[in-house]
Amino acid sequence: MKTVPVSTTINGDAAEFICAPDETLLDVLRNRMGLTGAKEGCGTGDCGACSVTLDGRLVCSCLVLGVEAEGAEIATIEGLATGDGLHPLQQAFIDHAALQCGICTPGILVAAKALLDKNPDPSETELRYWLAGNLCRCTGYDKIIRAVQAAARQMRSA
Amino acid sequence: MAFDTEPKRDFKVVGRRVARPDGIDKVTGRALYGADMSAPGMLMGAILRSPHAHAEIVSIDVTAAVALDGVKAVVTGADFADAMDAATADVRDNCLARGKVLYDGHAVAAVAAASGAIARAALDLIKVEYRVLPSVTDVDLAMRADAPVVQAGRAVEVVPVGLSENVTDHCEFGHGDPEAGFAAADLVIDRSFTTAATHQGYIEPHACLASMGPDGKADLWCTTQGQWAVRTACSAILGMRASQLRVTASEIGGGFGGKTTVFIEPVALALSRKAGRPVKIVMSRTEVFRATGPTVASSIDVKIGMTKEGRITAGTATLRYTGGAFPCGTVAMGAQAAFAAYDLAAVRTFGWNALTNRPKEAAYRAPGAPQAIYAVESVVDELCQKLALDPLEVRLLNAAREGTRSSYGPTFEAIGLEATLEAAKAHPHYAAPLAAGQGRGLSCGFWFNFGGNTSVSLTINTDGTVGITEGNPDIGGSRAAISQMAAEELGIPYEQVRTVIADTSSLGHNDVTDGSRVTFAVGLAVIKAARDAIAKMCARVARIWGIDPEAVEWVDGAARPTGPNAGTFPPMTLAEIAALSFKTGGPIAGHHESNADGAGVSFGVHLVDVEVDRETGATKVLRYTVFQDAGKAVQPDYVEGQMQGGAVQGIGWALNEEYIHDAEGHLLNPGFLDYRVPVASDLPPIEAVILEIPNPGHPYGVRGVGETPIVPPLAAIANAVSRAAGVRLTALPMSPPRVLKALTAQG
Amino acid sequence: MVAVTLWGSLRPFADGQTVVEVEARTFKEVLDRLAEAYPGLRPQIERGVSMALDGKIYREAWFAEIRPESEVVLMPYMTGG
Amino acid sequence: MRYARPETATEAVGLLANEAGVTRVLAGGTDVLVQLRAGSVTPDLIVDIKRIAGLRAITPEAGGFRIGAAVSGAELGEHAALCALWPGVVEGCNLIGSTQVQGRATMAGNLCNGSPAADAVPGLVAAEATARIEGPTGPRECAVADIPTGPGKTAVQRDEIVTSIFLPARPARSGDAYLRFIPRTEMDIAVASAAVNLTLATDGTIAAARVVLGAVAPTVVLVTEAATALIGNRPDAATLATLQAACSAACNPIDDKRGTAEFRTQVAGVLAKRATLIAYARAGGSL
Repeated sequence: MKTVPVSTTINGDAAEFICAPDETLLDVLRNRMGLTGAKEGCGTGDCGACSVTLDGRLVCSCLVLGVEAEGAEIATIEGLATGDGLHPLQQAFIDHAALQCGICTPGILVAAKALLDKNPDPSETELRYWLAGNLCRCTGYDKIIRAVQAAARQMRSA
Repeated sequence: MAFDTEPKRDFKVVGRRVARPDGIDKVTGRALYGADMSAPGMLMGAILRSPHAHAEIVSIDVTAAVALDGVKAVVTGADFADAMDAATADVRDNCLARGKVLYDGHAVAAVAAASGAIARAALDLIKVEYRVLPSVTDVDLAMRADAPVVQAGRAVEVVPVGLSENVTDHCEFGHGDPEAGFAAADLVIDRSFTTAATHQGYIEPHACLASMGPDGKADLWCTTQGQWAVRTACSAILGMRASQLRVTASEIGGGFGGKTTVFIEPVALALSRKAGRPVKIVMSRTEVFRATGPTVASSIDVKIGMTKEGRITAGTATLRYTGGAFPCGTVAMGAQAAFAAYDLAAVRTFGWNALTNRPKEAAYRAPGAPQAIYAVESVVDELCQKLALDPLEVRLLNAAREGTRSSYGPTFEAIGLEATLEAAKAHPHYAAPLAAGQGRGLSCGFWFNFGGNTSVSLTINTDGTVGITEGNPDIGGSRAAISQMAAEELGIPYEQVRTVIADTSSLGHNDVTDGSRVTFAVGLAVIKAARDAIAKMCARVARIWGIDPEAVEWVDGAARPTGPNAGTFPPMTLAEIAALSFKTGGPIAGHHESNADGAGVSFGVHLVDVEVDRETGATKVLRYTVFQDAGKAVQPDYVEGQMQGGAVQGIGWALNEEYIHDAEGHLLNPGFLDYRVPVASDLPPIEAVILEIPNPGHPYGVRGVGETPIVPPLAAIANAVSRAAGVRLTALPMSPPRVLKALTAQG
Repeated sequence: MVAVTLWGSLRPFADGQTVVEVEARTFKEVLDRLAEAYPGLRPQIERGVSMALDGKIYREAWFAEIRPESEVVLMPYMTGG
Repeated sequence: MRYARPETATEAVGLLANEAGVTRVLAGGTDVLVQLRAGSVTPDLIVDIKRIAGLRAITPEAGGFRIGAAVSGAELGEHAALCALWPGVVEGCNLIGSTQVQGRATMAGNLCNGSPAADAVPGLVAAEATARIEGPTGPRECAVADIPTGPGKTAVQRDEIVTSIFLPARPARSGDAYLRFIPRTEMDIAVASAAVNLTLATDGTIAAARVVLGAVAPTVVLVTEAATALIGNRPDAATLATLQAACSAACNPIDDKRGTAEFRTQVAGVLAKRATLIAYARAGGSL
């Protein structure tokens, strides 16, 4: 299969890659760009572990072709912390024990950030529905919800 | 090692909600899981799987696949060793079939190629000729004399002759005279139940990277609950010496028992051996559902007698489990656990395992117990309903306690069931008002908890920090708890301890992360390793001070003189001793190796409120509270997390999760779309109430926590649905079509 | 002598008894004496048995010490998840 | 497989027409990429229509809205005027998949995928929406109701693409609603669904109605008997009972892993009844 060159921006930096036309953005990120923070839990958009934002829109990177990223801005978990400082969501996940095995954590953090960017004060119900596409099998979601709420409070008061 | 009763411990580090050491790696995407590793020259592996539930493999022709450009190796079951014990041979034959395929998705052959796409294309070129055989997936049908035989000659000697050859195991437990007990009852209820096979549903698919050189030395990176178990299985299956295989456990993205065995690891090693290059295999989600272990499916009969005052006079249960296409002993644990919560004069349980054309069972959180206890707790609840008794009072009246002869034989030591029930009774949840159409359910749960083989090494670094090397993959924050216990024992701050998880060449054997064993057994070993290091440090200080080692004691992270003849010396801190270690005899370390026992059984009680939509059969969980005796909670956040997570897995099992097969044995729902694990919006907050009844078998009183919480939700929700909707469902999951059908039949 | 309680399905291999008496001071001696006295139990012992000693479950501890008054219950070897 | 990103509809149609092999049109990709992954299709050509001018726009037209075929569910949900005019249509689209899927999935894609359980389609049919289809001979208009022809099959030819969907203006005192049944609260495919579109007379009785069921037959079902039951009445208990019975009678479902035929038949009527009450309230009616 003939590969295609793609120019894009990943976490604010210009990035170029080549990929096969049927290669997903998730595979490109993980296998070509060395960004293994996005995880493949299903490959069919059912688990959310591969969540990234594409031009500011939350998507499953397993449901995006790498070639579709031409000219787009992509943000992944690797870009969430700035310099030596964790994002408030990241800190809240540690402080509130919102992860056990941690495999779903990158996707949930990316998804939660997308929500708080749009709605700084979501209700618990809004939060639970927003995150319904991010499966977590360890926590029962409770501490995840508490952590996002705590981060949202902190971000509102900052 | 017994609980430290004197002096009464005032914990400084244990019990604190510390930050986990792997937290930053896991919130930044830096942590490396099974699929995140790569190697120079790496090939990608892919596995060909059976489209049939049961078939003889007449021939496998790999010629065309081998000839495809980019294909570097093709293997089949013939590439594995022949001689090994029966249990390992079953694991081997599950990794690549021999002679017959036994379930839809059973691996048949594998390819390593320059890319995943080439490997997958090569699979299409492998020609397998099958002779399709009749199949059976239902446990009751499989036990019938005329059922298709999945494997012949696999029954152990305790199985009576004359049954279907699918019946591989039988067990019986209990004491007393149940018939006399039933005769003394005011009401006897006899019900039959079924539970569907459910999958652990870890979000990380199985993944590994194997590299074997021409000298036969190999390295394997994989996501597993136990790297030594992987080494033992793989070295036997590959015919290697264990010393030649080093297994490194990646960070693990969930396991729940499902990663206590191997599926792809021997295949990757065989491919690497043949290709002479590293080979990576990553399962797809479909492969995870089709070919890795779900739990058993079951069919259970329970009969219980009760007096009108609520005393249980006798209980019996017959459990028929299927662990899939290979012999499985899980039913013995179900049969022992079924009535564990009760103090009974007469109890008898019978267990049967039957082979079916389903994937080989893998352990799933408290294996065997949820199904059995679901059936028993449903019947206890129905007795309470019919006799108009409070279900919590009835549990208290009949609760097993210290001195009770357990349903599985031994007499209980100090256990926390009564305290847990009392906590539930006193909690506002139990008295909260319910609206019309809502119901409250209750169930007890139980798990044995295990210890097991454990090796720990603890090094005192020259700067006064401490390194711990342990061998159990950390699924839920155990590195934090281990570091806390080391810091507690040594009397130093938590932040000065770093715990890492070793590969199989760096430490003695460690059993898999299972049986709720890690915080208990590794904790016990780390405490002993710390005491070993403390003894060595005290001996060094005694030499420095010129006094007897017995005249030096360890208090708050420092050696102090003690006793009448010790003299007066200022305390020497761990850091001071460490800094002098090269001058005083060399590096200081402590270690401990043992097969730990005394884990201490665990009980939990769950309360749940549900609302049933009478027009659609949908059940909504409104409120959920978990009460559990955790022993000493080392890091309470992660204890609560186990309780919450286990409860939600149980909720999924109760309401929606199931393996669905068609008449030919094909799995119809091998994906997260139709295998429906709970999502965030399905759930209310899960409140976790920890009770700390010290385990007499651990110096800090730690008890296993992780498995018990999956046990009660099945019956708790069934009981709540029964009270909300007025219909008693006896089949799991209680999916909306089943609930609506029951409501419609009720009229 | 130590009274060892067997689980029900082992009864046919121990002359119909669920409690058998053996001369033993350790778990290993219990297993050895049982296998000698009741050869039918040998396959199960080889597959693996645990022992509850005064209520505490030992999975593989050969040298666990047993006193004559100890409560000894044989259990199948068990694993968790 | 080749990937093409045409900039005009004509170019897209040309690419499709000139490809002898298997083609797939890519909008949000939430179905196409799943099919690729499963190996159920191996296209020779993928035509990405997202860069075609106008296809990502929601444009007011004749009192209604024209929605480009590449507009995502999330974009629909963020369009206040569209949500105010056709809340039931938008809620159907917004039920497709997760937040992540909403960031990509399109109404037109949901329609062209041909699933009997498509969440967007019952609302569109209830709304009498039309699709504009670009083909080798230029654009044509087609009622959305006429597009699904069976499971996985549509009236859109292999050298055609849907470029937009038109939601018409609606009279005063109108309201629509969509409900589906799924076992969980999110992330499932509809087991049964119902869309109801109502216009009320000034006295609060129902003057016009369309009732459409999903996931209970090879294609969505327009239940005229259910509409007849509503017209001239308020949604009182007796009227709703007639509607519910008419809906259940119109079902021709299958048993599958997601639900039994019996369950679908029963629940479709319940959903139609409940959706009617929501649509009625949205139209300003009160019981």
